[in-house]
Amino acid sequence: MAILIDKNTKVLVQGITGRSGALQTKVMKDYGTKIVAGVTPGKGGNTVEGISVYDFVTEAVAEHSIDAAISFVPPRFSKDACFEIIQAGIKFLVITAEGIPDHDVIHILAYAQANGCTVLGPGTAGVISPGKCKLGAHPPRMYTQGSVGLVSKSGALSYEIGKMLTEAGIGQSTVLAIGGGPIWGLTQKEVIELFEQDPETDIIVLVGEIGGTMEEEAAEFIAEHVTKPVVAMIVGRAAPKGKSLGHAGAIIQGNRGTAQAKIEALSQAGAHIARTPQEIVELIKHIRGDNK
Amino acid sequence: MAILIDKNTKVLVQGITGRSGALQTKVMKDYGTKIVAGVTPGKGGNTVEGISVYDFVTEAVAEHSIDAAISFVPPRFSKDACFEIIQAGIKFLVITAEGIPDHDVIHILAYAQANGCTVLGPGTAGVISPGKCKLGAHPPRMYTQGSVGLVSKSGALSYEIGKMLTEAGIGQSTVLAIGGGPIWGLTQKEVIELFEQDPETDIIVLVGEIGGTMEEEAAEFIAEHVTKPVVAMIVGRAAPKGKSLGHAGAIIQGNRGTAQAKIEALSQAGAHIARTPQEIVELIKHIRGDNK
Amino acid sequence: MKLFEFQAKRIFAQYGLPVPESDLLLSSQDLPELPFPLILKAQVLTGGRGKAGGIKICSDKKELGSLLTELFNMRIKGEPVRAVLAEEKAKINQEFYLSITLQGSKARPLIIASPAGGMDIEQVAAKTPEKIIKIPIDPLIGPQDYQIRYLAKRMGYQNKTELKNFVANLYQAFCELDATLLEINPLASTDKGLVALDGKVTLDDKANFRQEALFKELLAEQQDLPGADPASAHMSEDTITYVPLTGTVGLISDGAGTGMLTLDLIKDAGGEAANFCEMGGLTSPEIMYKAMETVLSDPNVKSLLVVLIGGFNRMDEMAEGIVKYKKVHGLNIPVIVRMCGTMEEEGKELMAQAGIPTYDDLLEAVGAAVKGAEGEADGNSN
Amino acid sequence: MKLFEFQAKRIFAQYGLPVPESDLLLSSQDLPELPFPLILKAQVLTGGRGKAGGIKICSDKKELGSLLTELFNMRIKGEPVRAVLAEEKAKINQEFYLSITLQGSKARPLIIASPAGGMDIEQVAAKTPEKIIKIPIDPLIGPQDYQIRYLAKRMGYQNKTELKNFVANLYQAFCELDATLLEINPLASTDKGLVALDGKVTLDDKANFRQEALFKELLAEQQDLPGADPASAHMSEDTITYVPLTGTVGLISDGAGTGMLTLDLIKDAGGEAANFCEMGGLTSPEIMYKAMETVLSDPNVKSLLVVLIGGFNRMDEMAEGIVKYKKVHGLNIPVIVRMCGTMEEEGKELMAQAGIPTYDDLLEAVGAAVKGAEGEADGNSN
Repeated sequence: MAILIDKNTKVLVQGITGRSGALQTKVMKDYGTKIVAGVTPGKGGNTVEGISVYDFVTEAVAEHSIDAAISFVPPRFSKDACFEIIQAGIKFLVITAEGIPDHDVIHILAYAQANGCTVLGPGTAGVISPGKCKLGAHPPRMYTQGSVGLVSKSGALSYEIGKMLTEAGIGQSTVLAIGGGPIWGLTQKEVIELFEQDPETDIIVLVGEIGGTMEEEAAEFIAEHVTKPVVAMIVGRAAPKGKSLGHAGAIIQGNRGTAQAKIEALSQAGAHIARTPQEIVELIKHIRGDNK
Repeated sequence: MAILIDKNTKVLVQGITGRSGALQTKVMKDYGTKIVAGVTPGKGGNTVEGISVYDFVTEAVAEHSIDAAISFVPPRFSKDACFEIIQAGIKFLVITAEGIPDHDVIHILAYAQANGCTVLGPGTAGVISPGKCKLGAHPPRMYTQGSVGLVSKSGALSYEIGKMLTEAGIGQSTVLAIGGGPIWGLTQKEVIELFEQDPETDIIVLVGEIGGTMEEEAAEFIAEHVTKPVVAMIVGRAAPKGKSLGHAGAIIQGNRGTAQAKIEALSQAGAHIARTPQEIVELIKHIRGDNK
Repeated sequence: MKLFEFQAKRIFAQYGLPVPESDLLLSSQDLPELPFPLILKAQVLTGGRGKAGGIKICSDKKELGSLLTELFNMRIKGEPVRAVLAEEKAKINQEFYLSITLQGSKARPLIIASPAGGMDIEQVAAKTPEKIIKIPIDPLIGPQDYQIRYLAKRMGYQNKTELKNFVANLYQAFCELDATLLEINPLASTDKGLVALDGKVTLDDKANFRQEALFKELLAEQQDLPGADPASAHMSEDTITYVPLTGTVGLISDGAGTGMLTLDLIKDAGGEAANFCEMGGLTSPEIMYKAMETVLSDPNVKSLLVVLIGGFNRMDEMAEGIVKYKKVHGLNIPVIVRMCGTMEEEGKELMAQAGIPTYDDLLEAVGAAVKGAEGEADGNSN
Repeated sequence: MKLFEFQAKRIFAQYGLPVPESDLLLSSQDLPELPFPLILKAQVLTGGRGKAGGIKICSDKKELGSLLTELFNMRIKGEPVRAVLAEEKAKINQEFYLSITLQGSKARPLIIASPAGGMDIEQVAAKTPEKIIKIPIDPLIGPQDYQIRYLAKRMGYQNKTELKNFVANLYQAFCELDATLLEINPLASTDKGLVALDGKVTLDDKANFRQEALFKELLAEQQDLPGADPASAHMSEDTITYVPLTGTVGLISDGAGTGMLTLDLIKDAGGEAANFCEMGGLTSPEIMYKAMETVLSDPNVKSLLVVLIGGFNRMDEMAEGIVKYKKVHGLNIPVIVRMCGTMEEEGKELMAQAGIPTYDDLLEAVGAAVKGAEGEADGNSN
């Protein structure tokens, strides 16, 4: 299987009757994701795209075997909703909501960890293993099956790079956006670890951003544990220092956190550094010897 | 290795400078238990029986590799002390204190479970794998190495039966008392599961007591999952109904919980029923064919 | 510690849980301040009060005296009626059952609820288990909103916000009071919302060190009621469990399990125990001494069997307690001491010095004690 | 939301954390009620105030006017001084550092403390990291006693009970207020015990839905100070991030990452962005419309680049917002829209109907926008 999900992953959609939840459910289902149940409180007994809707996760779990859940619940209800997923024993949870209070996020993540549940997000666009399964918003046409593993913080950026790779004929094993932060379930480092162990991945692409120290932590891990080639790009080279550009993770902090610091750390860790998406494509081709 | 502990288990003693902690530390050490560190707040820098004492578990963990801890901390401090053990990442914890408030016990056990720490107790006499290691109060001379796995609630009863087995020339793989309850970390069922999987155990002895439903739950498990011969004895046949004899677990509850109900459940599950310790010895000999 | 209904309801009210207006009556002459009709409820600690006739409806002042007299003369499962709670009559739309307890083998608080509350809840559980809703709570995070919404759905109660606050308050009380049981049966749905029509509360004696003021106050209040049993006047500060029985062999053990085993063996040997006295697994000379005082103060005890097998418990300390008792009180009946385990040699030497023989084998000791009680003493009786 | 020191200290006091007596002065003419000597502290939201000279000691009334005038005329890291806190002078035995923050990559609250608090804490951290104590807290159980005892040992503070209560209260405030940072530097040890001599508090705007009353009150109070910036007068209710920059290419994106990538590509193409405007990953026609209003109200913007790549975000909705803006305001400069992803066909059709061309390739779109800003528009400018 690909990392985290595969063709046979049975999925529950939480908040399936909402506008976004319903649309994304259709796209995921059309893509081949095995969505077996949906949950929206008060909407039990309905169906969405032919999928049974339940009032409670426990009710869905009683009727279906479920491997993973994706939550489209609004931020103010996220904590309760995620606890419901975790307490129902589901072991992989994708949280799409942005704007969940930080204190709720740390409780969700601590409780997930205590119960052996892997969390992608919050604020994540999700994960796609092209040709197999997608859990989230990744637009299907931007991806094609292959062996490049791609991880970024930002969802849009993972679409952007996926699109360029696909247009250049470079397929992907799995593409993940871990979310905008400032607090994460799966981190870049952990996803790279999954890619390193994944037999379907031969090259790892890390798309980082200025702010925070996650790329530096990933670099440390790469230096010590990663044998596969890593191509890394840091966006925000042109960003003015000291300005917060979007998510709170993107605040430049001291020396660490700058584009320069991250690029240096990754370069020293042995990653191939790309300045632009085009350079990612070129470096992958170079690594593969396509240009020789 | 035996279940839970073996010759190489490195042990921390929490509350090592107290009267009971110090005495038991000496007995355990003399028995061959590898006690590598002790903790008593404010006593850091001292030694007990040649063992270094630290103020904090984290300080001990920083200096030593530690597999298991035994806590001699008084009940009112148990919760904090156990959280300290669990947060230090120690994965097996024996809690000897009796009289810890129930709410503290459920917090300790929930937090241990969340962190992958196995708890024996509270109110346990501990565990001994004769000839290898002992963590707790089991008097060494009452045991001898062999292949009978023995589990009881009560500590004294586990000594009593161990003594009779030893006097009859029947050795033990491991002897555990899970504690008087009313709330337990490891349950009889879970210990039986460990014995079933333990290559060093060939006969399982379950010593139960009236009250609660733990023996019935063990019986269900035995019926479905246990292939090794089980010899079971329930004490309290002569106890008057409706009287609380000692720990709260020993309150006769409806039909379940009586000696008769437990004996029937275990008998139907295929266990050999002994009425007295002598009968345990005889049944074991019979199962082994010693009497043939 | 179990609380009376009136105590439980006062605590409920303190936690924002609605209860009916009520007056506590301490004798059949007491007059309630509340207007009639009233429900008169016998205050006892045992359950099954309703079925035993301990609840009366009193429609006017005329019947009050005779009803109160009847209630105060009643014994419910052997327990005298200590007070009567006179309560306004609620207009009930539906009776629910709601409780929070601790689930031992799962080590979790458990919320139990039912849309079919009332006196027959045990039959409901036995015959229609689908009407019993059990919700295990993770103590690390407490009850979650979704769990209460689920409870509301299964109970068929519409006002989720009210139920949520009710359960949240009940759970807070459960935690803050170190309760092991909070039970409301029936929990009435009325036009004014949920009302706790009854209340059972059990508090954890083991938490006395941090609940001292509260526990003391509640216990004192129980003692101040007419007909108090002085023996229960204070929280036990040691680990001794003492249960009087009907035979002649006094029994002291340092573990409940061994104690029960010994009871079985005494019976098998044709004897009968006069009591069950268990000292706990980590005891002291003082507790040993006190246990002997307790057991030997019973004139029915014709021989004393002390079953000691030391793990945490030290035999030298046990011997110290026994020897001290002998010095202070002397020993007038056969005393059979089985002693082995931690510090056994030291203990046995102290016993030998004091002229008290010891046994090693449990069956032998039991045999000696049973014989001793029959007058064929081979223990010492100096 | 960041709080001023005087707001932070009021909150500390509400949580039982001792702070010095103080008066808030709103102009250089204000007189404190407290007796001299006093510490005068410039109230700004930025750090590094002490090193910038924003704290003065005022020994008597004579110097007060000139010191206040100096402080009120000061700018600290570009920020005007909005008020001055006049505070009693504490007798300090030792200065500690204490804070609670959220550790993003570990997803844990983190207590940071040091026995070497004060203005040089950053140097302490850099040069003597062993003097910085970091204690991660499990949010499921909060700080434990042993952790505070460890803190006390490492800080060298004797009164463990006081420290324990202090940290417990601080942690309670941290949780109840949805704080992301509570910092006390210095935390003074005085003869009367611990006193918070400074206070930095950052609250989580994302928690506004449950902290509305508090956040509103704190914000209003900040606005009522002299020299308020009206732009910060209300909590943002949408997900738009808008940062004005110095170039000429207006930029709107539906993701921070893509926005920053586009900034880089604009620079690589020889242009410069006039702003950074990011709408978040799940937006709406209204937000798209508002983003255009915001960016196009800047007269420096010579061309507008809208970079959209829809995941959760729907291109039909984005087109709706853009088209509506065109209908209401018209488009007077080149507007380059790169649109792809979810509901792309529907979106592109709406755009085509409105006569606004769309791009698929990001580099092409960036090139067009940079050229457009230089006057070589190939976007539309109707």
